[in-house]
Formats: sequence, C-alpha cells, structure tokens
Amino acid sequence: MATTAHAPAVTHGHPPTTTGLDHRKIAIWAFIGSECMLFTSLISTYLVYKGRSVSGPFPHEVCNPPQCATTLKPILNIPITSVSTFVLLMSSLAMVLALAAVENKDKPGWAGTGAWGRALASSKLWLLMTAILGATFLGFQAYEFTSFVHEGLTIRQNLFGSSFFTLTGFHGAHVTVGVLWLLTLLAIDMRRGLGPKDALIVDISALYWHFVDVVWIAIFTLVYLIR
Amino acid sequence: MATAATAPAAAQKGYEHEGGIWSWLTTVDHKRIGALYLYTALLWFLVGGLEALVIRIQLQGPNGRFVSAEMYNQLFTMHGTTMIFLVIMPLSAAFFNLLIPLQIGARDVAFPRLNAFSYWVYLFGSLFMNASWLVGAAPNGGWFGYTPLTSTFSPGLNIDFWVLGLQILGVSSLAAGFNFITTIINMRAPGMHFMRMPIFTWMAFIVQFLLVLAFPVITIALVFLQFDRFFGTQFYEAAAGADPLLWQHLFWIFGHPEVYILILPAFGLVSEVLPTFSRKPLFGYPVMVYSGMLIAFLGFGVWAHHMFAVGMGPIADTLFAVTTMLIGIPTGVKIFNWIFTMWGGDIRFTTAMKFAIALVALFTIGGISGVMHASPPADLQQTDTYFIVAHFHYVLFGGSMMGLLAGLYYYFPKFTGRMLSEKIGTWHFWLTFVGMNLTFMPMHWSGLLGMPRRTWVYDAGQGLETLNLMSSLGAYIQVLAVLVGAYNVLVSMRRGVRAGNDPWGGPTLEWSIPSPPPDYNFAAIPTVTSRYPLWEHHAPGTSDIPRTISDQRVPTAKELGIPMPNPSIKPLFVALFMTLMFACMLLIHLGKTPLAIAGIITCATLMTFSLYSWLLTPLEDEH
Amino acid sequence: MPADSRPRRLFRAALTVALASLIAGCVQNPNSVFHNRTDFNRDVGSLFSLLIWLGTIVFVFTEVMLVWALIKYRSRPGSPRKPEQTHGNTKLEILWTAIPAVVLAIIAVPTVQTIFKTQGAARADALRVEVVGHQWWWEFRYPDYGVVTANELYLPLGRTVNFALSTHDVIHSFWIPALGGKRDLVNNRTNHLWFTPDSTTDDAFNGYCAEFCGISHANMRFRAFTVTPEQFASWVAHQQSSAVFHPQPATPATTPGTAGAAAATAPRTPVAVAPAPGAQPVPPPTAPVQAGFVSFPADKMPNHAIPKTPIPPGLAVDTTLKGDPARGMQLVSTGACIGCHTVKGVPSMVSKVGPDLTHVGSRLTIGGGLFPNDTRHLFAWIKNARAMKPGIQMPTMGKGQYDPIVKTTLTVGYTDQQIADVVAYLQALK
Amino acid sequence: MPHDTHDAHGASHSDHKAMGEVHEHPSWGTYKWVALILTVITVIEVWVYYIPVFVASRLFVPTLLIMSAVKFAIVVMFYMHLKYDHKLFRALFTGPLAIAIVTLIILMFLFGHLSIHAG
Ligand code: HEA
Ligand code: HEA
Ligand code: CUA
Ligand SMILES: [Cu+2]
Repeated sequence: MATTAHAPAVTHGHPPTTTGLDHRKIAIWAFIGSECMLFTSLISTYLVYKGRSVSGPFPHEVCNPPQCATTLKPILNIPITSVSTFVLLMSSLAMVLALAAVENKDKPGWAGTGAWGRALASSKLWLLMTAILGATFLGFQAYEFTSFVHEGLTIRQNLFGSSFFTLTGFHGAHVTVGVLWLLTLLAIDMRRGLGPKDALIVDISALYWHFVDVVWIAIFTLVYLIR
Repeated sequence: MATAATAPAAAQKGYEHEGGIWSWLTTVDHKRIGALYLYTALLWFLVGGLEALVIRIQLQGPNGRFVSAEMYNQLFTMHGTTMIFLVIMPLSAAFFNLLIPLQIGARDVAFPRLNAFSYWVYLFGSLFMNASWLVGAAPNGGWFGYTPLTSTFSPGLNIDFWVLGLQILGVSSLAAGFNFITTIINMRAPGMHFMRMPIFTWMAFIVQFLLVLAFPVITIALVFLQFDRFFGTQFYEAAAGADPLLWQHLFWIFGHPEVYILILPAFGLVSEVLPTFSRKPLFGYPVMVYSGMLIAFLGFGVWAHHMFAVGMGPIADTLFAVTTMLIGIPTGVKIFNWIFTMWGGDIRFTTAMKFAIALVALFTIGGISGVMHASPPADLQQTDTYFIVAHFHYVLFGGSMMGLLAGLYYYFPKFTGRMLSEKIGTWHFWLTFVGMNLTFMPMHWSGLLGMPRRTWVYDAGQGLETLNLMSSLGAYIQVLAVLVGAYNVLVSMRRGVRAGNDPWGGPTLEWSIPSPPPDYNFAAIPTVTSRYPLWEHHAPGTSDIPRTISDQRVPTAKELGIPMPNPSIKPLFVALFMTLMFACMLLIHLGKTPLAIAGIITCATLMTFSLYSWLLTPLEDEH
Repeated sequence: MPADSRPRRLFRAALTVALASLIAGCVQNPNSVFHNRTDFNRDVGSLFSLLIWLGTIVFVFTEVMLVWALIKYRSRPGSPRKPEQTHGNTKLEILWTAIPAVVLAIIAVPTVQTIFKTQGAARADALRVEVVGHQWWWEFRYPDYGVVTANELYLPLGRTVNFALSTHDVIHSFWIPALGGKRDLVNNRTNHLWFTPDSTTDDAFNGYCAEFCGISHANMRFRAFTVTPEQFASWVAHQQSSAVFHPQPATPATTPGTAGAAAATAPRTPVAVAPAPGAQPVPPPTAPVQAGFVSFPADKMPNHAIPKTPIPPGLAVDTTLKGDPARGMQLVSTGACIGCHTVKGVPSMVSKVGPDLTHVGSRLTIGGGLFPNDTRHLFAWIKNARAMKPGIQMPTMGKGQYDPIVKTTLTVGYTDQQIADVVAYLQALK
Repeated sequence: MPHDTHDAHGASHSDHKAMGEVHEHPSWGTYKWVALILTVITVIEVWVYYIPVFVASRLFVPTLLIMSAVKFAIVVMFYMHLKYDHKLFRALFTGPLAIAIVTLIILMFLFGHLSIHAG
C-alpha cells in the first residue's frame, strides 16, 4: 500500500472532529429534534381529544346540569397562566445572559463597568435567576394542578384531564430536569468558576432550556388560548 | 488513496483482548459492545424461533391441540416482539457498532459509555420482557397491542410486561441513535465527505434518524397505555369517549418507520457484499443514497396503510394508498441497482454472497405483495390474513434476516479474526433458503383462501390442511438450518481459519486493519480520497495482503500513545437501576403499591446517583 | 457455480405457474376471496387480478434479470479479476425509476376508483343489518324488522345489504371472504360495509372475526346464509315471533331427516356430524308456530360450513338421556341463564349479555359458529362451555366439572339429567 | 465558544466548507429586544383572547397560531442562536420539526378536526 511504504506517524491524541463542532452539541440538537416528535405526539393527543370528553370539567366551556352534576366553570385560568408564561419567557432571557457571561469571563468589563455591567457579567447571578424563574414556573404549575384537582379535574376524570395533565406534566418534568441541570452548573460555577472553556456545556443546557420554553409557547397557544 | 496505515499488515497473532468477565461488564469498546449485541441477539433469535416452531407445530394440522389458546396468543405476541425488538434491531445495532467507526476511520463512537449503556439497557430490557414467561404471564395482545384489548380488557400482568419492556428497549434505541448520528457526522476521517461514506454507514445514518424520530411516538403511546393501566387515566377508555384509533395511529406512525429501521441496515450490508463479490463498485452509489433517504422520508407518511379496514374514509385511504405505492419506486431503484452491480461483474458465490442475492430475490417478492396491500379495496380482502403474514416474513426474513446473515458471514472475520466455514455455510444457506420459502410461500395461499392470522386453530375441511402442513415442514427445515448455522458460528469462533486484514478483498477502511481490530482501530487516522480507498491498491475482490499470520505483535494503545477511554461499570448500573425502576411498577398490580413506590424511588435515586457519578467522571485519564 | 442457478430457476418457474393459476385455483375453495358472488367481490376481484398480473410480470422480469446476471457473470476460470468498473448509468436509472412509476400509476387509478365506489353510500333501499361484536360472538340485528339473532346471518339474494358495524367491547373485524369485507368494529364508531349477493344461489358461507380480540379470537366465527327473498321473509316472520315452546303436552314430532321440500318447511333436527354411538336426537316436543321456512336446511349445509371442532377429551356427553323440555324450561328460566340471555316471551329472560336464545333451536351452529347445533354438542356446551371455548363468560354448569377460568371444580351444578332437560328445551326453541 | 478543534484537513472537506466557524452571538442589545417582542406578542395574545367578537371570528385561530409561530421562531433563531450557528444544526432541527408538524396536521384531518371544504 502506498502509505504503508512511508509509514505514517501514529495519530496522537484525539483527531479533530470532522465538522469542527463538539460532539455534545450535535447530540443535543439531534435530541431536540427527537423531542419535537415526543411533544407533537402529546399535543396531537390533546387536540384529538379536544371536545370529546363525556363529562366535565372542560377547558373553556361552561357545563350545566344535567350534563354535569353541578355547574362547572371553564377551568383554565388564563391570567395566571399568562403570568407563568411570561416567567418562563424571562427565564430564557436570563439563560442567554448566563451564557454570555460565561463566554466572556475572560474579558473583564465587557458588559460595561457600572453596576449593571457587573451584574450582566455574573454567570452565577443569571444561572441562579434562570433556575429561580424555572422553579417559579413550576410553582405556578403546582398551584394550577392543585386548584384543578379541587375543582374536580383529575388525571382520571375525563379525556381532557388525562391528556391535559400528561401533556403539561411532561413539560413540567422537562422544566424540572432543566432546573436540576442549571443548579448543577451553578454548583460547578461556585466551586471552580465557569469560564469560556465551559461555554459549551452551558450552551448545551441553554439549548435544552430554550427548547423547553418554545414547547411552552406552543402549548400556551394550542391548549390555553385557542378554544 | 487510503492511508491504510497500521502496524505491519498481517500482524494480529499477538493481539488479544484482555479477558475476564469484568472487562466485558465495563467495556466501552465499540467492537466488544458490537459483539455483545451480536451474540445476545442471536440467542434471542433461538428463543423467538422456538416460539415460531411451537406455533407451526400447533398449526400443522386442523384443530391442533399442542398448546392452549392462551399459550398460543402469548407465543405469537412474543415471537413478533422478540424478532423485531430483540433480534433484528439489535443485530443491526451489532453491525452499527462494529462497522460505523471502522468504516469512517474513527477510533470509537462519539460517546463510548453511552454506547455501553445502550447495550445494557437492551440486555436488561430483553430479560425483563422474557421474565414474563417465568411467571406464566407473557404478553398476549399481539405485537402491536391494539387498545382497548390491551387496556381495559387485559387485567393480568401480561400486557404490563409488554408496555414496560418496550419502554425500556426504547431508551436503548434512542440513546444509540443520538450516539451514532453524532459519530457519523463528526468522526469521519479526513477526506471522507458524505458522498464518500461507505453505503452501509449511509443506511445506518438514515436509520438513526428514523429511530430518534419514530421512537418518541411509541414512547408516548405506551406512556398513555401505561397510565391507563396503572393510574386510571382514560386515553383508551371507550366509555369515556376515547377513540381506540388514537393508539393505532400513534403505533403505526412509529410502526411503519420501524419496518424501514429493520430493512435499511440489511440493505446497507448487502450493498457492501455485492460489490466485493462482483468485483465491481456499487452501481449508482448516489442514487442508492438518495433512494435510502427517500424511503425513510416517505416512510413517515404512509402509516395508515395498516388501517385500511378501520373505516378512515375514502380520502384518507386514497392518500395513504398513493404514498405507500410511491415507496415502491425508490425501493425498486435499489433492487435494479443491485442487479446491475452484479451485471458485468465477476461473481463469486461465497456464502455471504448467496445470502445477499437471496435478499434481492426474496425481498422483491415481499415488496410486490406489499404493493398489493397498498391498494385499499384489495387490502380489505388481505388484511389480517396469512397473506399479510407471508408479506412480512418475505420482507423480514427474506429481507432483513437474509441481509444480516450475509453481513454475518462477511464480517464475522472482522468481529472475531476467524472465518466462518464456507462448506457448512453453504448448507446453512440452502437449508435456510428452502425452508424459508416452503414456510412462507404457502401462506400467500392460506391467506387468500380465508385463513385469518393470529388464530389458534383453523377448522378442518376449509382447504387449508396441505398449505399449513407445508408451512410447518418448512419450519422444521429451518430448525435444521438454524442448528447448522449455530454450529458453524460456535465451531468457527474457536477453530475457524484465521482471517487476515482483508479476507475478501473489500473496498472500505475496515479491511485495512487487523482482524479483530486493535482497540484503537487505526494507529494513524487514514486520509480518504475516494469511495473505495482499498481498491485503489488492489483489484476489487482480491487481496494483496497475505493471509499468513506473522508473529509480530500489534502494539498496544499505550505503546503508541493513543488515549483510550477508561472502562466503566457505571453505564451498566444506570441501565440496571432504570430497568428495576420500571420493573417495580409491576408491584402496583400485585397490590403492593407502597412497596412499589418505595422501590421506584430507591431505584430512581440510585440511577440518578450513578448517572451523576458517570457524568462527572472524565472519559479518559488526563494526558 | 451453476448449481446455484438451477434450483432457483425451477423455483421461479414453479412460482410463475402457481401465481398465474392463482385465481383459477382459488375459486374452487370455499372461503376464497376470489368468489365473484357479490358486486363488492367482483370489484375487488378485478382490482386483484390487475395486481396479480402486474405483480407477476414485475416479479418474473426482476428475477429473470437477476438469475440471468448470476449465470452470465459468474466467476469462471479465466474470467477477468477486474471487470469493467462501471459506477452507474443515469439513463438506466431514470428508466427504472420511470417504469415502476408507470406500473404504479396503472394500479393507482383503478384503486382510487374502487375506493370511492365501494365506500360510497349504499342504496337507500338496502337491507339494514346492525352487527355488534362481542367477545367472542356476533350479534346481528335487523332494525327494520325488529329481529335480533346471533352468529347466523340471513341475507336475501339480490338485495343490497348494508351493515352497520359496532362493538360492545374490543375491536373485532367482520369478514365473509367469499362475499366481501372486511371492516373493523371500532368502539365509539359505526362503520359501514355493503354488498349485494347477486350472483349466488342459496348457500352457506363462513364468516370470521379478523381482528385479534383476545383469547378466543380464533373461535369467533359465524355463518352467512343467502336465501331467496321469500324464504327471507318467512325467516323474518319466524324470528319476530316469541319463543315457540310452551310447556304443554308433547306433540309427536316429525322424524328427523325428512328430505327435500319437506326439510324446508317441516321442523328439523340439526344433523350431527359425527354422532356419538347411540346418540338419539331428542325429538322436539312442539311444532313451531311459523310454518314455512324458518332456517337454512341442515342437509343443504355444505361440508365446509359444518364446524368440526372436537369436543375436549374428558368432557363426557350422555346423549342417551331423554330430556324433558318443560323441566328444562324451568331450569333455564329460573337458573343462571337468566343472567345473560333473552328468550322472547319468557318474562324472566331479558338480559342482553349473551346471545338471544329465542330461536336457538333453529340455528345450525352454537358457540360462535364453533360447533354444530346437535344434542351432543349442545349437551357438552351446557355442561362445560368454558372447556369448549377458552375464556368465555358463559359459565361452566355441569356438576363436578372443572371450570378453567375460576380454576375450581364445581360442587354444585346441573346433573347430566338436568343438562339433558335444558338441551331438550333449547332444541325446542325452534 | 472555543473552537480549538479546527479541521486540519479543510481542503478535502468540500462539503464542510465554512463550517466550524466562530459565530458572533447576538448581544444584550438583541436579547433585550427579543424579550420585549416576546412579551408584547404574549400580551396581544392574551388580550385578543378577551375580545369576544374576535374570538368568534374566523381570524382568531390563525392569528393566534401565527403569533405563536413568530414567538417560537425568534426564540429558536436568537436565543438558541440557530440563525448564527452551523447550518448542520438548522437541518437537525427543522427536518424533524417539519415531519412533526406535518404529522400533527394529518392527524387533525384524520380525526376530523380539520377538513377540506370543496370550493
Ligand atoms: C422489513 C420490513 C418491511 C418492509 C421493508 C416493508 C415494505 C413494504 N410494505 Fe410492509 N409490512 C411489514 C414489514 C415491512 N414492509 C410488516 C411487519 C407488516 C405487518 C405488520 C402487522 O400487521 O403485524 C407489514 C404490513 C404492510 C401493510 C399492511 C397490510 C395490512 O395489514 O393490511 C402494507 C400495506 O400497504 C404494507 C406495504 C408495504 C409496502 C408497499 C412496502 C414497500 O416498501 C415495498 C417496496 C418494494 C418493492 C415494491 C419491491 C421492489 C421493487 C421493484 C422490483 C420495482 C418494481 C415494482 C413495482 C412497480 C411494484 N406492508
Ligand atoms: C424478523 C422477524 C421474524 C422472523 C425472523 C420470523 C420467523 C419465523 N416466523 Fe414469524 N412473525 C414475525 C416476525 C418474524 N418471524 C412477526 C412480527 C409476526 C407477527 C406477530 C403478531 O401477529 O403479533 C410473526 C408471526 C408469525 C406467524 C403467525 C402467527 C399468527 O398470526 O397466528 C407465524 C406462523 O407460522 C410465524 C412463523 C415463523 C417461522 C416459522 C419463522 C422461522 O423463520 C423461524 C426459524 C427459526 C427457528 C425454527 C429457530 C430454531 C430454534 C432452535 C434450533 C431452538 C434451539 C434452541 C434452544 C434449545 C434454546 N410468524
Ligand atoms: Cu373478535 Cu377477533
Ligand atoms: Cu407499513
């Protein structure tokens, strides 16, 4: 063989990746693509079963006797959910700021020197902020779930209950994982500080976090707003 | 030009894996994981085949009483589930593992420990699913488990095993999917752009996308079923207004891409075997790639052809009929390109080649009957009869299985360093070929003569006796075939002729390195300048490398200064705790809910703990 | 290696012949889907023959090309070690993209036409039949006539029948291969299927459940009888009547086996296929109210429509016992049977769980088309139905019998004599 | 982002040209505008929800869907910086997303939530 003749040197260390990108980032995007199908299945089911429940409570409709034992009001609480949607959107803002802070750790003063500039440059602050906003969202969800249960909507109650709780529950579980992930990053940041060389792992968690956010954007419209 | 650079070419004698059970439990080496997949899947093939054998004994004559109706239902459910999820998919995974890094010139996959995790999940999931036999409650709802039969109307543990088992196995496939997507995108050797990638790797690449996009859908469908069964949700509860077609749609949105998950790896293998033994490059490589993509893409838009009898209405029937028929076009292109790969070649009928040719011949039969199902009015007279059983055994056995067996004979030397016996292989092939056709060909007729599938018995005097007897005889011949094949594997593993780097004169990078390859695969990462790097150096299908074995050692990674990932037991633990977590759910149906909750929490904690400990341990030592 | 190609060639030739003779051969077969006896099956059949012919052509073409390549280009001593390295040929590839496309178009057009034709609305004057699937038997209702029956379907010749299909429990599928189908019975949906038995004579057809529906899916069969419109009218009138047995002094019965025209009009005892030695059909104690055609004549049952399921070994049947239908009626109308069955005219028997028994004596099969309706099988059925058909709700009734579902041996239950009484009563329900 | 793993064999990678570049991420300036737009759209969404006439009109559902799609898109483009990133990621995301959306739409037709009206 041509090359065996001039015995090439052994390739030491890791050969560069083909695309120059990090494996993990490709994997997370593939994962996000896959999650699209997961949430589509859940959302489709919710929509397919919309209006098919044989007994209340219903999302948007009032249910009077004799269809329902007592008069049931529409159960979805739009004002509260609008607030929690806003909270989640803001958590995405916090997340991009956390990533920017990590990426620019080695450029002191990049964000300005005032108090706001220093705040912008604090990755710990924004990681914590993201996690707190995420947790707040979860708090709203916990409140929503308990109040629904009090109003007679459980996961066993009707098709709406089953598909609603499963869909939003799956989303909530994703947020929970995201919060744990952020807290883990925060712990690392506290222990040894996150710098530009860690930007990738923060970027990956950010992609996940934003994806969970866009899923909620879809859910908010398809489940809560559209009647 | 390929840099098939290794230590002196024929030097494999001194190279030995470090042995011992522990090294297998902790391995993160893609070749060893591939071997684990291979042997595990072959074992499950014996089990799935045994189930088929009992089915055939029962159906040998009318009104058979060899097994009970309940047992029969468990048998065909587990036969289908086993063959699809525990045999064909993992056999494909065995080849993905062994071949993808070798074909693209990489030292391992992108995430070696995730790779180990996938295997362990598969192993534990398959054991869990089959543990149902031990408690006498094997799944009995058919391999596509239609609700509400599997929800409201199946109180026992049977379906629980099936639901939970499939959930577990899904995790394995998904994890492997992300891993291989990353590997193929990101670890190709310099110069190997996409249109130079070996065709098997291409098909594997496409399959990974099918996996990661199809599995989430069945995961959700199964979650609903699991919730219905365990937590009293109403997804499939007809009395609550549910539509049982929801399950069918979700299942087949997964299920049809799944059948291409089952066939494309075999197509890929055959596309490697045919050129080598025809001494000619693959005919129309780019078209082969595009047709693979097209098949996969169209495959997401045809699912409801499994539901022509449910009453979807004429518009939906028309839509799905047309998309289904369209798939025949890219598949036909593949068939003809294979034939023209051989056309004008210099064909050597090795065992691998025979199996590959059998795929071309037999898959065509299955494909044509597939097109017959695609016509909804005609399908009304076919669906749920043995005509369908004939179709899918022609594509699954005549297609996937034949292709994988071709791959086995072709790549066994790469796995083990030893050749499978060609003489026994010839017997293996002909017994398989004859037995297979004798089993499944008559099923076309039994179906059209009115034999519904999944029936425990058929009555005498319906004109079905002879046909079923033929099918059963065919199955008995297949038993012989399997025994011969198993004998070949077992004997050759120990005493087979030693294979050099390149026993067949293959064109792609995997043949440039020793068999079995050293743990780092390539001492120097080759630079690729063409689709068939090795054929630039020797005539196709011949090998310049002497078969003789020199005593020279293949140097170890350490000696060469190549960083290797550390072995790790953690993936196994995560897989184990995850499986146990699912298994604990069964306790709920045994009336031990508190115990179940305690078990689930314990296992989840242990799993999370192992996972953190895995993720926080670097893959390799600092260097 | 010429050895490779010869078996393959033979195989191929055999296949071609076999495929070509498919339609011709299959029509001989009782349950073949190629019977041209309804408009539905004719439509499907012409589509099918197109599929088979085109399929055969594609098959032969492809396999001949393959085998030809194998023979012509097999490695021989002296053949080149490096044949010409062609990489592809765009023209050829376009060709074999285009040809299949054309073939598929030829299939697609009639396919779509047939879809819309067979799924269009049925004629307004079609006979309406509601089919309800149960694990594991069929309920047939004729809403226009107020008739409810089970497992046996009567269809007037020449009239379109429009089935409305629904299910009581899980998904089933309605299929009479020789007449048409199949259509699934899906919860919360009503599916439709229609066809016209216009090219057949009075005949009996086998029907099946074609969707896996649980343990006795294989045992969920039925019969369809095509009869003349007059016979149908007579049958309907009879089905509409209440139960024909009333406990009165027995009248002498016609002897069984009266052949010919008499069989169609006279009350009839179903013919046992293989009567146990010494089996004596119990003579029906009363004459039916309805004279004329009340059921498909047993002696016209084609062999393939007569079920041959064996009685499980160990289930002893004593057909020598002479049952008293009056006592039987007492047992039935006060015992466990009332929990599930209806007998029109008997006030205690109104439950809809199991098949309607009002005219059970006039049926030719029992147990979801699984057994012939003769004394021996009916006796065994009453004694231990669960041993005869796995998984069913119909309980084991015979004293000392083992119930395979509850997994106990009954300490109470009917004695053989009581079973004979019940059988006598049921057989009297012509 | 560090890209110390540059392709050493760029010349032979014709299909990977211009990949693996360091991309300028958007900055605080962009981020705050994005956040503002997201907030404004959300407010409009909720607002129209409370206009009964609009809810009853045929425009209600399409309007909400479009607004939600816009939010979706800008989060993906800017916060997930897909607009600035390697085109590979775009393919990895939009391909599956397209399949998912088409599947959802077909399902809506199959279950009668959408239908084709002639004319
Ligand atoms: C390896 C797996 C595999 C593959 C590759 C296929 C391939 C195809 N299948 Fe099959 N199928 C199954 C596995 C597979 N199938 C299984 C397991 C089931 C049953 C599930 C169950 O119910 O349990 C099933 C069931 C099934 C049905 C449902 C039947 C029913 O239940 O009523 C249909 C209906 O359309 C169908 C169609 C097709 C078609 C059109 C193809 C096409 O992709 C085939 C294309 C190939 C060719 C057409 C041959 C080569 C082409 C040429 C030589 C060119 C010229 C050809 C023409 C012009 C026609 N399949
Ligand atoms: C790739 C998939 C695959 C493969 C390879 C096979 C292989 C075989 N299958 Fe199939 N089959 C399916 C996938 C497959 N099958 C599926 C998906 C279904 C549908 C299930 C459902 O309806 O839900 C099905 C259903 C199915 C049926 C229909 C059952 C019914 O509807 O009632 C039948 C009937 O004959 C059958 C037969 C066979 C036979 C005889 C083989 C043979 O080829 C098997 C040959 C192998 C052997 C004979 C093994 C030999 C064993 C030994 C030598 C044992 C020694 C071992 C030990 C001592 C441990 N299969
Ligand atoms: Cu009813 Cu199968
Ligand atoms: Cu399919």
